[in-house]
Amino acid sequence: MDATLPILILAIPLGMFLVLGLAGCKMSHKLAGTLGCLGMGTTLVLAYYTAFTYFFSGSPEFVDAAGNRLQALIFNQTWLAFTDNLVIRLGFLLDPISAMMLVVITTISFMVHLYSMGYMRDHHGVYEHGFQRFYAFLSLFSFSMLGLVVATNIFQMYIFWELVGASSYLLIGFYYVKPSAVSASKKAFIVTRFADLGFLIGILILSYYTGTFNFTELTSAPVEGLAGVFQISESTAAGVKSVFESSATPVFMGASVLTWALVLIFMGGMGKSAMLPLHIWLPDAMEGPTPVSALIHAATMVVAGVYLVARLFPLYLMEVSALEFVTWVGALTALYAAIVACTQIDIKRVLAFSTISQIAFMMVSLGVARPEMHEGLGYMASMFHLFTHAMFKALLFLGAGALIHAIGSNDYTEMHGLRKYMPITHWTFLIGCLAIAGIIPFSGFFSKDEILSSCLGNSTVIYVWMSLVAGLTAFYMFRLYYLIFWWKEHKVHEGHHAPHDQPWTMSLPLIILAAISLVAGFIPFGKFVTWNGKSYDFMAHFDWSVAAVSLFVAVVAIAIATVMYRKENPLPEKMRAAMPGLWKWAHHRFYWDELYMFITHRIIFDGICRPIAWFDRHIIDGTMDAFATITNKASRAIKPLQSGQVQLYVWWYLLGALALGGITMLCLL
Amino acid sequence: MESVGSIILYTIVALAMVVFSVLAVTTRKILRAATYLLFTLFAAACVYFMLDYEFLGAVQIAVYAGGIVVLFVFSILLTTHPGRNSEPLASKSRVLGAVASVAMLLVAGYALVSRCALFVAKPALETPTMQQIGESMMSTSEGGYLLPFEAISVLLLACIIGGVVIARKR
Amino acid sequence: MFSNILIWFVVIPLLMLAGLALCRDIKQIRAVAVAGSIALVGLSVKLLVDYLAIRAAGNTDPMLFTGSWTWFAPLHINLAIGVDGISVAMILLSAIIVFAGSFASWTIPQPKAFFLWLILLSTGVFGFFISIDLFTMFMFYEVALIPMYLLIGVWGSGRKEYSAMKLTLMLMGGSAFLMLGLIGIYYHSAPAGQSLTWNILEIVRNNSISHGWQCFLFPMTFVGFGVLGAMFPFHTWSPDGHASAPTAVSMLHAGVLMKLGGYGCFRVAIYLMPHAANELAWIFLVLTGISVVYGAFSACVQTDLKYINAYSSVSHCGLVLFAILMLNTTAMTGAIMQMLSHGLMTALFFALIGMIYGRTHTRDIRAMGGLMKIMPYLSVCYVIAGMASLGLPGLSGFVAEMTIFVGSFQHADVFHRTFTIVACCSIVITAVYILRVVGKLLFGPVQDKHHLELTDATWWERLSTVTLILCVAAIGCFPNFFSNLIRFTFSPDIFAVLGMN
Amino acid sequence: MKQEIGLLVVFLLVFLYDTFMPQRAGKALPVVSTVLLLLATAAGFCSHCLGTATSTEAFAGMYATSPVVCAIKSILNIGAVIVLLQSISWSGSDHMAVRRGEFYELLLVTLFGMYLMISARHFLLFVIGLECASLPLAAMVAFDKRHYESHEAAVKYILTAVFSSAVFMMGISFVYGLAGSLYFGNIYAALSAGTHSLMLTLAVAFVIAGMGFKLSLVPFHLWTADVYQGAPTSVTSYLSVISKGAAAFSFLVILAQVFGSLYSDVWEWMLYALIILTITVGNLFAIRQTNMKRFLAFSSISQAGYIMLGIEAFNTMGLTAMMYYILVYIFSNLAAFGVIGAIERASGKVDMTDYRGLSKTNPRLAFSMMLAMFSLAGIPPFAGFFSKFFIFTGAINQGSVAIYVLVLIALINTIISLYYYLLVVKAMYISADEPVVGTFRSSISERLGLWITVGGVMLLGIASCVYTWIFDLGEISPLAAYFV
Amino acid sequence: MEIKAIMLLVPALIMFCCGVYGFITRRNMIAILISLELMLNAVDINFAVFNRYLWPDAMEGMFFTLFAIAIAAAETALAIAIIINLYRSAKNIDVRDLNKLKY
Repeated sequence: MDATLPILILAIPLGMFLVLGLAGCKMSHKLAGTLGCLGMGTTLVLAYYTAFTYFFSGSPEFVDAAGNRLQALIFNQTWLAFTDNLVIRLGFLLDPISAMMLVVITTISFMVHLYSMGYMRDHHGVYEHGFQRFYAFLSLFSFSMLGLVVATNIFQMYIFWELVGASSYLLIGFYYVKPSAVSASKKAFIVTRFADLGFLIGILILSYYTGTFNFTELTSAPVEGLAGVFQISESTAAGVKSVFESSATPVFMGASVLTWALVLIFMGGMGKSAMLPLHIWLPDAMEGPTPVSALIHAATMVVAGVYLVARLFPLYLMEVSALEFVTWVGALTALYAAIVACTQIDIKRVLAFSTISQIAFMMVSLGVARPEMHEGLGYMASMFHLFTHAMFKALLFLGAGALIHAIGSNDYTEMHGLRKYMPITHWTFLIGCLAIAGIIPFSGFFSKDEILSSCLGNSTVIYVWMSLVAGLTAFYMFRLYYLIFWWKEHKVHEGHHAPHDQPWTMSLPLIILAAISLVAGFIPFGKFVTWNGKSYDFMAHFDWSVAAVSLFVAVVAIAIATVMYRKENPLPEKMRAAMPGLWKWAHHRFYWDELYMFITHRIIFDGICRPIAWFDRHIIDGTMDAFATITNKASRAIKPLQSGQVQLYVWWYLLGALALGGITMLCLL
Repeated sequence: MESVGSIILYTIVALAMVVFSVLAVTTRKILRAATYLLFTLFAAACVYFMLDYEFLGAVQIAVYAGGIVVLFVFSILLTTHPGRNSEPLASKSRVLGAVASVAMLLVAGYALVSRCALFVAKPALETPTMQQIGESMMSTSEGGYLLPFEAISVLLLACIIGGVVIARKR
Repeated sequence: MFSNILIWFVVIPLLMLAGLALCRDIKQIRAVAVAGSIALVGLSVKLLVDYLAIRAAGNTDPMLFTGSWTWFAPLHINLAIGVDGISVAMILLSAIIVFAGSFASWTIPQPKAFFLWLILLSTGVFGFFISIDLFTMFMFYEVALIPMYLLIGVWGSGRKEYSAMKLTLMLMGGSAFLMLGLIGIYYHSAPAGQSLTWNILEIVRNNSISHGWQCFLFPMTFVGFGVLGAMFPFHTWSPDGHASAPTAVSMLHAGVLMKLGGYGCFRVAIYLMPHAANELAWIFLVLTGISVVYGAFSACVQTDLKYINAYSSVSHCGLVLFAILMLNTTAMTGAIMQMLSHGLMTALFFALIGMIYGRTHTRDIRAMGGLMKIMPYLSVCYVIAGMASLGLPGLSGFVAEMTIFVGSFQHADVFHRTFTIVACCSIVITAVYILRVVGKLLFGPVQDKHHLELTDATWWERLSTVTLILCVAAIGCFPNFFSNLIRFTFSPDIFAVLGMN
Repeated sequence: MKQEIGLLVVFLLVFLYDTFMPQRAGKALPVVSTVLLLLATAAGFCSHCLGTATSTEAFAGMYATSPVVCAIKSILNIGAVIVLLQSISWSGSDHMAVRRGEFYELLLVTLFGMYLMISARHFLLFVIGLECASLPLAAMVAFDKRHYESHEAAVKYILTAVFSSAVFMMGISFVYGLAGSLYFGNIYAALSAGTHSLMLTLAVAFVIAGMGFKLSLVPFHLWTADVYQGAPTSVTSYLSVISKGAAAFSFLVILAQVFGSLYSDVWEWMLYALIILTITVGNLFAIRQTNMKRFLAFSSISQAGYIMLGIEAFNTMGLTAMMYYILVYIFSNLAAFGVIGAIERASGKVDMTDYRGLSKTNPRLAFSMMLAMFSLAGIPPFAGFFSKFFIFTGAINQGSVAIYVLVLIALINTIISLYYYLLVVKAMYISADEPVVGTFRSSISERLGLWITVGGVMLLGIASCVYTWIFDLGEISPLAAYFV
Repeated sequence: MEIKAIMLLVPALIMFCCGVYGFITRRNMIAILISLELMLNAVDINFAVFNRYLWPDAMEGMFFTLFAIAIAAAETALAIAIIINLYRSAKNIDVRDLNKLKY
């Protein structure tokens, strides 16, 4: 495939960033917005074309004779050569997951660009301050995210990984005058940065032992023409494994070096994907403008961690313990986030915790995937859920954005009963909720069902656990839905307009996304995305019993929610009173933020930084100053020598001479 | 073996040297100190005579005893009010002085005593005649002192100039 | 002699000095400074092009443009010059920072004397980088140090007298050790019977410093240069010095002068005494490893902008020495990249801090806030500098740090790899303090209402910062160009010549 | 011999001029003496440069000269000319009218004494030279009759000087007792043949003490600061550079040509200790001084320690480095004293605190002072850097580990010295207070002196021919035969 | 019994030490000068003794003494001039009052 179009996919957003960033303040708001949308639209077309070409052209570049999908390096330019082998290249790797991600990213991004045209202005149509900057940052983010998914080597991924982190920082802190936004952006950056430290160290370890950064070399056979280029061959696996086993320190603290490397790399993923205990930044990140939350903190960037594990999946397969780690982190996070989501009153926070929970689903799915079970169904399920989740979660966020824009608050207690005022928002939001709850035939049902199937294939415990979480998901989503749109009549404050639906720029994305969420479940994902490139019919692994159970759980959960929240009633209060401890902990998100606050402020700042700064000023610098002080003291101490008394002068003179002679005499004796 | 007379003479001279120098530096009357110095200088002149350096002894008496001590006496009379003794010495300075001089005595004394070559008697020697001395003084060969002689004349001239310029009232 | 392009790097500043002496008003002074610094930038670009052309033609000499003119024949002191990729990179860096610094001190009081000392300082810097004779190198080194005293003392702020004195004395203290080391090297520069030499290339060729002497002279020279490279625990001049120095001086000092330390550590200590370097590296690795983390932690709780940046410099420069001590191609290349990167971005930082200070008259971050609204241009530049500092890809900090980390982690010894991981931790801490400043200083509500009346950057300030940002971005976007330029010096052949693995 | 004779001729001419010319012409005396001495210097220098100077001995070995000796004398002459140049304004003032001639006569005699010290190869001649070089100086110290300090300084100087010469002669008497001769050559022969007795050690110690007095080595230095402070500035500058330079060289001559064989046993370690003490104590005292003359006194003490490194090295390189150091030191110190003298004459201020803001009122003087300070501190590209570097190089050429330690100590001390030299710079350039000394115009002679010294400070190092010239002389020096 | 060299040297040394003692303890400057004379004289005796006892062949020690006496005379004359000069200005020749220049 010609490299021009793929390069353009990256270059257009980058160019747009530079143009809007450098010249943005000189152009009108409208022009900037239009330019941004046009740019993203073009990128969207190109990305669709590329993905289409990859999946459907059947070119030998992409599909081998047996119908297996291949990894294709569209281009791979050396960027920085550390050594002969360790080279950072900037390239464009096309394979099922990157093609899929191209579609997801550009779709959501375009929707958000479009949506923001309406969102980022007030009711009088006045554009917000920094509108151009907003589009510049959106373009930067799109560029970085696209670069991340098409990375040909782990270092390229790291580079773009950092860039998405930075653009996320800039966007969260978009309202930089608000202290909460500033601190949220700082928190997001630092937490992910800490996770990236693990990622970096993981990369270092991996590259030290394998001598390469390239995904193709890390995850596939070096010789083409084997059963599948994408498939990890026995020989490579043995080769990579032998590297680790023959190395001088194969084991560190009870785990093999490879396990450590993989766990550390996964740590990067945990940061970006907000897995427990590194999840704390994501709820705060909702301080950013809502379209940003939709794009970055729901649909795309936060799944980077999932994508990372999927990208290195063959390596993870070599160390099952690492995969189990992934599974349990995911499972815990899923439950935790679901419980917390049940108690939040800020609608964006609820959605944020729901996002965490859903991403945890994807993680679990990857963790339980094994090639021997349903041909690695979990991998496919995870990617499938990633896809569907991106769509319906973006939908939900954009819907929430519409609500917030209309009401001017994030708090659902300000909303209630909006269904009459904002019908489009209501219906699309409902579709989103149904999708996430896993109601047939919405997309979420299919992807979640695949995940549960693969869980069941791995371990019953996980399966039950995740089913429970799925039920909780349905519950809290409908709790949210009812509290926003039902509960009681909306009270229009005096002097305010009644809330109403938003202009087309905001409604259109909602409708499109709702449509996608409605039908995406029927995409035969197994044909396109599998862990080893071999297509299979996804209905082959569709387990109707699992589906039935999950459907049942979802319906029950929705029913409970309906009973509790459809109309104003004291039941929620009673529930809260029944379990005060749990509610309090969940409401305070199990005090993670306080714990981190304690660690950073009390331990790191007060316990390390300040003592070090004190040590530096008083001990180290004090020592240096002490040299001067001692010199001065010595100078003062010998002052009496120069007494002005000529008799003492000669006394010293004579004694000096005698000492000089006497001591030398003694030495010579 | 020396004659008894020379031994007696030696004893007197040595004693005089020691006693008068001690007195010179310990007496509280400055004029007496000058007098004791005079005696010490005489004793030194005696030593030169004992060593058969008569010319040296003569110079010692003429220059030192005759010139310098007179200079001292005049300057003492110029700078002190008659009859005023110097104040008693502070014990601290006495200790310092004692330490320095005893240290000097011990170190240098030990250095001298440890040198066996110094325990020799006087070899026989003819007293250098004035002619010898005069010839050496004006000679430029080995053992000749023309150059120092000329040099010291410059020094003395300079000291005269210096003395004059300093002592001049303005 | 003047046909050698390198000589002009010293001649041009001298001509500038002469020109300055004739100047009557500030316009002429500015004209001289700008013309001279443009000439230096042009010359260094030409040098770079020529250098690459010669290398491309297949010349593999360790040094190019070499020349040697006898100076003190009895002591075998020559004016020996020559450059390799590292020197070229450093010269380029210096020229750019001098250029930016000239614009940053556009409205300095007493401009004549100021530029006089500033140019004298740059004479020393350029002379140092072109010298391959230990004596002339040392001479230029000290020439570069002493103007600092007056520049800080006269044009500085705060506790300037104390800081200037401390800085000068500590750096001179380092050079005391250095001088002893250099003289020691001289006396072991050739096998018995041959004439001694100060020339680095000849010393390497003679390879006659015995192991014992290496172990004595290596610490001397390394510590000597290390003081200037802000090695723990000899870094304390840096916070005070930088805090008191005027803008252009901070820029030049942190941007170029501190690089003299790292450069010297390699060029003299390691290059001439590889065996001792191999053997004793661990001691200094521990120290520099501490520097890296320690500086970053200290920076976290400072409230003075310049102190923050000074401690950050301690951390970043610690990384330079750290990487140099790894003694492998990649890490050492990374060290030089880090020198370039840190030079540019820290100069940018100091320039911006100076500009902000010039407006708000405070450097206490608690007293400022929301500057982004008031002076967006400067604030954006500050964010960019911060991003470069915390290692955002696309800016110079990232490539340098990554080269260092990857290179250091290639070391076969577990000890070295462990320390690499320790050093890696600094990237998180760096993020903490950079974002802390950015958050407090630029974002948030405006703290002081008087600040609302302040203006944004003037054209010369824009020129100065844009130059630096462009360079930072150039390194960040096209690292391989710089990496290749540098790498040649550290090629395995040369390690083999030095007898290192 | 030519140089001595030339000097004596100048002395006589000045003497005659002073004695027989009318009072009015006395005003011209300073210029006349300066020019005469300059001519003598030029003549002596040329006679050397034209190649006529060879290593010769006269008076049966009592007096010796060689190219190196001629060179050091020329160096001292140059210094003396500069001192005279700088003193023209001072001695032209009215209160000096009655003793203007004497000042020049005495100065020339002391210079003659130094020549004798340098050229003497016999202890008697040496002692006469030594006294010649120090006694008239006592009179010169007392020249400023208007100030009590001048008298006090003179008394202190003469008393300690006589005490010191008594100790020195005591040492010589011991040497004589051991070696049986006062000719250097004979003593050297006797000492290299014989065993080392304790008496000899003590003798060496006394000789070193005597010379240490002239050089102001610690602990024989205590007179220095008081005398420098009390003496008229011109005399102080003369004392601090010329007298010290001559003493250093003749010290090396004695140590090499008399005690050369005792180097490693006896005096290497004595000097080792003295150098450390001298540099350190000198520096420690200098830190706290505010009187510029007193300050420079302590600075000169520590500089003497560095000069001694050249002797401690005991090799040709040390010798040449020492001579070069002396030359550079003369220029740097005289530049400083030139400024001090000019300011003192114009305003009567000699305190460092009075120098505050000098850069604003008298930028050129301040600049000269700063260069002088930089040179003394050893900052490139000024001459002091080169001289310091070479003296360290020369010292390390000796090769032992101990010498590395010594040089390291000396180097660490340079930091302290840098500190106090920078204090002066700080006072002039940095202190923000109102200037104390108003703007004034210094006289032509002072300016000329400053131009010469500052020029020297800037060029003596960079122009490598100076050092090369000295080195070439050092190579053929008769002293080289005595080095280990 | 013979008069050995040491028997003269030791009294001379004692004389020297007395001079030292006097220099350090006396307050009158003239007295200090007197002490100095003692010291110089002791040195002179030393030279003469060494010459006569150990190296009688040449007269170097004797000549040294001769010149030393002259030097001592010059020194004394100059010193007295300076002291009197001081006396004129300060009306005091107590050496401990010479303390304006110190530290």
